[in-house]
Amino acid sequence: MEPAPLNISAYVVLSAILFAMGALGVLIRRNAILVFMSVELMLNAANLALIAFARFYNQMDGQILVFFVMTVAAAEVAVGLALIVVIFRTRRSINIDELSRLKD
Amino acid sequence: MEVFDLVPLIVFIPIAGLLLNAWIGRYLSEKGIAWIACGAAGLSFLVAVALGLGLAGGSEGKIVPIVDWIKLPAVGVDIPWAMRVDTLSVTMMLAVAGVGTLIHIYAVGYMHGDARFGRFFIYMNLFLASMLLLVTGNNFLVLFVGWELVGLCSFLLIGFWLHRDAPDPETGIIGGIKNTNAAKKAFIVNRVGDFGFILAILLIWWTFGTLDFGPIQGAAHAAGHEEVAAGEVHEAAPESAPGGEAVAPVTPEGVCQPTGEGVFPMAEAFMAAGCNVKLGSAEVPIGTLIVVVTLLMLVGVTGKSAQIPLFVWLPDAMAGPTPVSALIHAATMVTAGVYLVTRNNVLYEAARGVNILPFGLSPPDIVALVGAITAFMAGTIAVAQWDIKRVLAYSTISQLGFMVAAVGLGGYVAGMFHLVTHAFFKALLFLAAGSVIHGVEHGAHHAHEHGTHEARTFGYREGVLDPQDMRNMGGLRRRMPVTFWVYVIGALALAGIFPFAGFWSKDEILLDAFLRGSEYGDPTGWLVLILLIGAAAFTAFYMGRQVFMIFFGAPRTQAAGHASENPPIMTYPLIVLAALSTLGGLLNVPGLHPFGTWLEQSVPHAHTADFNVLLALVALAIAGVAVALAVVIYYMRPALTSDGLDRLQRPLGPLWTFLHRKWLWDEAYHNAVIRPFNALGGLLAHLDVRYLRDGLDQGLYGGFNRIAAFLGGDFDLGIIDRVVNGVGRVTQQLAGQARHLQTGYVRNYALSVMLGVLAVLLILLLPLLFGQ
Amino acid sequence: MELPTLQDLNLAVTLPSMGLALWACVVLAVGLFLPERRRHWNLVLSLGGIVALFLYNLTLFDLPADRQSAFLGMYRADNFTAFVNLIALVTAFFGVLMAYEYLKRTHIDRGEYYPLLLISTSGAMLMGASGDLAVLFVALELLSIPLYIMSGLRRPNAASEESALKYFLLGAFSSAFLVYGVALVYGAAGSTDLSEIFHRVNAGLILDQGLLLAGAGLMLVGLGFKVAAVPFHMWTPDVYQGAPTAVTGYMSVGAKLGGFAGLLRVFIVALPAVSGAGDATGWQDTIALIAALTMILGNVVAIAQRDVKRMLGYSSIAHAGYILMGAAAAGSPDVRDFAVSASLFYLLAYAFTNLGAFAVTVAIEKDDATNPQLDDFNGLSKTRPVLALAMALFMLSLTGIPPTAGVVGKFFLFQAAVNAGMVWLALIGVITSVVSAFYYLRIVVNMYLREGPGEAQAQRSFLGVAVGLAAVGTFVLGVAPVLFLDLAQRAVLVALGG
Amino acid sequence: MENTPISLTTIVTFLPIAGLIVVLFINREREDIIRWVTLGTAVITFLASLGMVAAFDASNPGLQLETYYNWIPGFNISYHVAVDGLSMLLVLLTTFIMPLAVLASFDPIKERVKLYYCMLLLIETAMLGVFVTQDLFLFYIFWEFTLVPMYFLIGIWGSENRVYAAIKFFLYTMAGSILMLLAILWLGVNGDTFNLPTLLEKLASGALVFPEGVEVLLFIGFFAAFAVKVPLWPFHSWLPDAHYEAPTAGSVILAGVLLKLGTYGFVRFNLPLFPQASIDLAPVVAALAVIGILYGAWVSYAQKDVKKLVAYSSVSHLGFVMLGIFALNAQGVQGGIMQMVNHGLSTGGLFLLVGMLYERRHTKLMADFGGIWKVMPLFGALSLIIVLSSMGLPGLNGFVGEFTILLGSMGSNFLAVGFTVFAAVGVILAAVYMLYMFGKVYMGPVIHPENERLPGLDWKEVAVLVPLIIMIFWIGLYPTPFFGMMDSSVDALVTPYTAPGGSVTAAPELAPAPVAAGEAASVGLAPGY
Repeated sequence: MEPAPLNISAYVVLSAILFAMGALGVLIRRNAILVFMSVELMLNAANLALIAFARFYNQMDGQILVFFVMTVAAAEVAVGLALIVVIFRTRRSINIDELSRLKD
Repeated sequence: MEVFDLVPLIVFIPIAGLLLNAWIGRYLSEKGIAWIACGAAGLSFLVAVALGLGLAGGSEGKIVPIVDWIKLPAVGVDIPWAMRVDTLSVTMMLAVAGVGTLIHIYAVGYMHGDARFGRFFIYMNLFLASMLLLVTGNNFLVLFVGWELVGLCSFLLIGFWLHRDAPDPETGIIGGIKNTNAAKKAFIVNRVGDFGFILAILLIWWTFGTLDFGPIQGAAHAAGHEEVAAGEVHEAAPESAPGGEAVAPVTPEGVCQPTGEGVFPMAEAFMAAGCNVKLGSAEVPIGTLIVVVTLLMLVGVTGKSAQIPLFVWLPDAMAGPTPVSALIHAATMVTAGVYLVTRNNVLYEAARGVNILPFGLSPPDIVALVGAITAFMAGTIAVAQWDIKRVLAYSTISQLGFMVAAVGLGGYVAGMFHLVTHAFFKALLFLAAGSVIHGVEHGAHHAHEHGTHEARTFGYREGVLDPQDMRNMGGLRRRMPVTFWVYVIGALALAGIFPFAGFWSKDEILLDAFLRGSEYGDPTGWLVLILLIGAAAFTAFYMGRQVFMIFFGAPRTQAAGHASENPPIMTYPLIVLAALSTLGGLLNVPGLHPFGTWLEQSVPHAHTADFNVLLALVALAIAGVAVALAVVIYYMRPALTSDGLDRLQRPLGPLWTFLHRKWLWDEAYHNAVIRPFNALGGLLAHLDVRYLRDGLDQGLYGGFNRIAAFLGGDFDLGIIDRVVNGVGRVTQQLAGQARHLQTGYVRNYALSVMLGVLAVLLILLLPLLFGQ
Repeated sequence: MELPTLQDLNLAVTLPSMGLALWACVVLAVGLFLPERRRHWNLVLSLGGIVALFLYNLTLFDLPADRQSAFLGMYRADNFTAFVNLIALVTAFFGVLMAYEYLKRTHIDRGEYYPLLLISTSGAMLMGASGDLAVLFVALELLSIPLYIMSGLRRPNAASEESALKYFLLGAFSSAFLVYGVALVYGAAGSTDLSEIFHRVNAGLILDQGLLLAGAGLMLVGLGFKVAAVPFHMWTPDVYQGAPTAVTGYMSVGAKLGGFAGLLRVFIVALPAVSGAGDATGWQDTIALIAALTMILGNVVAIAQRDVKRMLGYSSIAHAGYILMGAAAAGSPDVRDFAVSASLFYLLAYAFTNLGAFAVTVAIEKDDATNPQLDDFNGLSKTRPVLALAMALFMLSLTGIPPTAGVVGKFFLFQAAVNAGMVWLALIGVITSVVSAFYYLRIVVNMYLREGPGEAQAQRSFLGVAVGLAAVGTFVLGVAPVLFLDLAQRAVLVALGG
Repeated sequence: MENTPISLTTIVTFLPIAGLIVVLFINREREDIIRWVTLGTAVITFLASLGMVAAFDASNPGLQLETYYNWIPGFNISYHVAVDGLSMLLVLLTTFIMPLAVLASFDPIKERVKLYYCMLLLIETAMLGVFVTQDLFLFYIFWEFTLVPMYFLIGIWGSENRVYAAIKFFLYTMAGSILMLLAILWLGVNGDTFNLPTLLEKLASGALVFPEGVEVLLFIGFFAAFAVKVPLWPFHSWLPDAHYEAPTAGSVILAGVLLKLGTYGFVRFNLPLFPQASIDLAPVVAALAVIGILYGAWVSYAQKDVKKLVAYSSVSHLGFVMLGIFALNAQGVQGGIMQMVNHGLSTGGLFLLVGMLYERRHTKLMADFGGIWKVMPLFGALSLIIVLSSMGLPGLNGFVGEFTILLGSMGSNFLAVGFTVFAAVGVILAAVYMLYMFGKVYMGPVIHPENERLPGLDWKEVAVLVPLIIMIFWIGLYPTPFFGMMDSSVDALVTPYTAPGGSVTAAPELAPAPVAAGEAASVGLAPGY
């Protein structure tokens, strides 16, 4: 089966921009939830790339992988939010800059 | 079994004696110990006599191997324990064991009552064994063992009274410490000499592939050397190895090829062939090598025989008990250097013809000059000493100078002859001096018990009497008649007065110098002759001074006044020695020269010059004048001035002080050697701790810790943090969010990851970019 | 397209990892109903499962070629997998054993611990077994997510919670890189199957070289984070310090094992020739550089630490560097097999040694939630000689002094590096080994050469067994390495059909 | 190679471990039983090593009493132990010193007795292992392992600064040996085996050739490990601390055996493996050795503390050993090995003496003694013999070694005469510092009243010293059997170095040298000769 004509580079560039934005978010944000959301953005940038490539190659592999990523992301959300809740209970804050007890 | 096979006994008997005393000595009385020790010495002497008779009977002597020692078969190193019986070694054995036995007997009386009586005799036997090993060894290394062991015994015996806690009269140093220092000095200075000797031995092995002296030459062989004069290169090199096969001494490349015969025959053969010696990667002409070897040996000689510049230990060695001074530091050990040169006469004579040193000097010339200068210098110093033993010590150095000069001049017979006669009369003088000291000490005890107080003593700080200071004596002639007479005989023999032993032997030395100057036209000979005659004059003068100061005039202290003669066990050996000192000259009586003939068997270059009446008369006249001067100065008037000074002290002024302080040798050494040595040692130790230990280690360790702390603290959290912060700031500004300059840690870590990502991508992708 | 039959799935060979995950569910379910005084059943069940699977796993070595693949090639059941399983099960065994009493006395005795640990272990095993990038990613998360939870298990405790959140946020961040890397590699090669990727790359059938390299680099970042390689290491000391000690102990080996298993699997099987430039592979130099930095930074910074767990954290970074050296050496085709077996052997040696060291640290730790400090070891050799002896053995092993597993392992790793022509890397390795003696010896000094109370908390039973077994393992691997070397040597990696 | 049955070498090496296992099962309160079991083990090991001597054929230059076991198959690592002429004497030295060290510990060691004797037994096996092993990997294992027990011996039972000294000892020697590890790895990887004889065969047959410049690097790798251990100047600065702080037995083992691991390493590895590098670097190593001789002596002399003095003297003595080894001829190497043994006996003895003094007065400062000879006559006499032996008095052991070494260095094809001359100056200096010590401690009057009533030697102390003295005399007077043990092996070892006609010996049948020995040796006689 011939791959459908698709301007793949546009998708890749878009996903890369999304990924970079997510990474920047992680670097800049102080709110733990926002940081986590930025990570989700990075994952979804990857998903976008995967879907694009799957379409490009016209096969299932990439799409299946996307499902895995989404599932895992859901699991991460569950754990991450739980942890953030716990932290909030103890500290009354989810500012990650205040998480600096552990250092040399 | 030949009589010569007994030779190991001469060493083993004293060793057995000392082991016996060490094992059971503590259960024995002084008498038992003395019997064992003196018995051992006496038996050794008997063995020596037996060997001597065997040789005199016309046999050639023998090399007696005992057991392997250092043997590395793969490379041909084979240095066995082996002993050599020839006329030279037997001469030494007779002198050592004979005089040694007498001194052992004397010491029984002298050491009576000493807390460590037994140990003293253990050391004495050990010395005897070591000295006999030295003279009987058939190779350089065994000789060296004896050489060092006698040094050890010297060390032990000088330091024998190491626990004395009375302060030394002269210096105020605690006696034991002074003895200890003297002992150490002796050992260490001797080691400096040994340093030269051992290097010589190493060179000898690499030249000849063996350290054995060589086969004992028969009388015929010795005769063959008769005409060989010094300075000529020897022709009659043996061409065959012991196996009978002809072995050329030289390889086609002109390299000396050892034939396994022994050092001396090979040395002659090599010199004749003029080959080169392969030493490591270098090649050296044989002549050069022999010059080096003989000069290195001379270093050893100056150490052991107390020559310039290493003589400084001998005067200090007088801190030991007097029998030790007599045996070791006068009669036997210190003559080892003379023996060494004589034993190596082949090498020295070979070196005489090699002209590579400045001023046209050859090693034997240097030996002769060292000896002559030493003889002169020590003679002058002896004039200005107060201590009875110190005078004798410098006298010994001076006489050793005579012997060394003699062997340096090629007068091996004369040197050995003087060695033997000197052993007699110097042992006699020391023992008699010991007798004097003993007597004065007794007198002091006696005076003390009777409550008499010394009006005035010399050499003391707090009115304690020094029994060795001649100023505290005087008039002992009547109190100690036997001692007086034997002392006078010894003094006359030493001064070289006819017909005592010293006259004959010293005359032969002067004659050798004279002949060297006149017959060979060697200016060294004249120089040596002048120095030696001067030394002889000083000898006669200071012996006269000593005799008059001790025995004549009025007693200058109560102790001298109450001195008493010693028991027979001390005086009998003196009488025997006195007899020997009187008659010893007969050994090599002019005309017959039995000693010279005897030595020719083992000393190829031995030669005896005929008696020269004129020279003898001149020498005698000079000695007579010197004695007369002493009579005038020290006998005609009281020996000391009224304020306790020597008669010459004022007239000579600074010169006296210069002589009294031994030409300032000790001061010079102290400033030139010991102080820098100590300072450098201290400095190195300081540097070692400061820089290598504390500096380097602590620096490394501390520096490391600092780096670790820096990386762990400042770097990981500081620099990286700061870089990360900086990058973070830039990122934030780029994002238009400049509000929060302070970033939190999690973000820093994330940024670190991010930077890592960038770096990894860069590394992986950059080649791609440049590749395309 | 035919549907695969059950037989094609070849489920039996996946049992060690799959079974462990399932068994974790059983333990979890049982644990819910266990009354307080029956809590030890958690331990019994967990250990029972681990031991049973361990024994079963031994039968999985040297499977016939047709049985070496499951789930249609997504799961690889070769010797590499079996060996990784072996290490993982050992790790889990110790993780359970040293936690039991510790959890009780620090009042965090939650039933979840055991299933979480088992699931995490199965994730580690799965990483080694992955034949597909999808499996790799899932396995990575399976390994990581339980660890995030376990780190925060001690609550309410600010340090523990903080470490959990830090670990979680950074872990998620790094997995995002991995995922993106997977996406790029997929984009470049058109497949997520490792063997398929290899074939495509080898045949030059790739979309874009840059895409592939970037993908490989991003995957390296994700995996490097797991193994705590510099510069992705910064979470390590903080998390080690904050997490409960038993968890730290397990994590220090388990996470690293998973990371390395994945790293080796991906880079050796799928991307051995990623640069296409002959025998030298593009990622080899990168890994070598990371290895060097990791060894240097880990060892040097560890010196400045006073907190034992923090020190062991940096120590674990350093050891990651040593194993990375093996991974880098594995980039050279001639050395590949040797380097892989050396790395695996070192992982096993490290598992015994480091778990032992953590077990002793657990024993030292006081109940008052303070972290053990170096001074807490003072005088231990007098109060608890056997414990001190074991700890000394572990420290020697970590330093690389005979007769321990550590020296043999390091020897092989260095040998691999030298063999691959990376003498400079081996040089850094040996020099940093000396540096490491500084801080490892410090514990020995405190135990033996200093006076002090040095009292261990009084558990002798399970923890003691853990320490003892770890010590025996450390020693036996040191004097008779051949017992496991043989297995490690067979655990070579090749692309199937390649 | 086929596996071989267990030989006596293996048995001797691991006998101490057997003893250790027994000791482990003894209650730690039963200190006397522990002591005696340890002593018994050490003595049995010694007797077993005598059995090795009986089975040893000195005329065979090759390996004997071999055990070969394919230890880690596939990794080219074997358990391969054997003795030859190079190691036999050192094995004997080890087994001889150990009972003395054990016995000397009976009274001084009161704390943690069980651990102490375990460490002694461990180190014995480790040291024996180093001497007998023929596999580079195994060698490295034993080599590194010697650090551990010695570290504890210094660190637990040492004096005030023990921790510092122990750590320093450990790090220094480990740092040195780590470069050797790299060299070993290079050889193992490129030679495809870690078995030393096989490697040598490959080198000889040309199956393994060093690339340009690599030989020197490998030499330096081994050199680093051995030079630190010896210790060669200027790598010595760990030694005074370690010696000073160690307990008596520790110092005895350290001086007696442990330092010889380094010198032995040079003989066993550097010389046969890297002939060209050895030749090229011989003047450098010898220069360091000679500096060490003089420096060690000088620094010894400046010490105020007996034990420090003895410690620094080791630097001087081992300089002689190194000089002998790098003379690269049979005389030098045989002298070097002999001197290793001699130094073990003499300096080991000196440390025992210092320990005995310390037990009585709890000080090691020379100023606190004086006149000890009078107070303890027997002790004084025995001390004198050991001091003289250390000084190299002819007739005692030290001289035999030093003379043979100097003989070797004087005729070395690769060393200038100056080396020998300066080394001989060291002989003078040895007398200076030794007599300085002897004078301060033993001679002179008793200055300090505390010293007036010191107890004499007890039977244990006599039993420790007398065997040493016997050996001192034996080697000094009749070393032939000892030289005979190593003669053929050393000859085989130095064959590549002995250029034809390069030395004037009575053995012209020496094999021609494949190495361009003459080129490397550029040094001639000192000027003026």
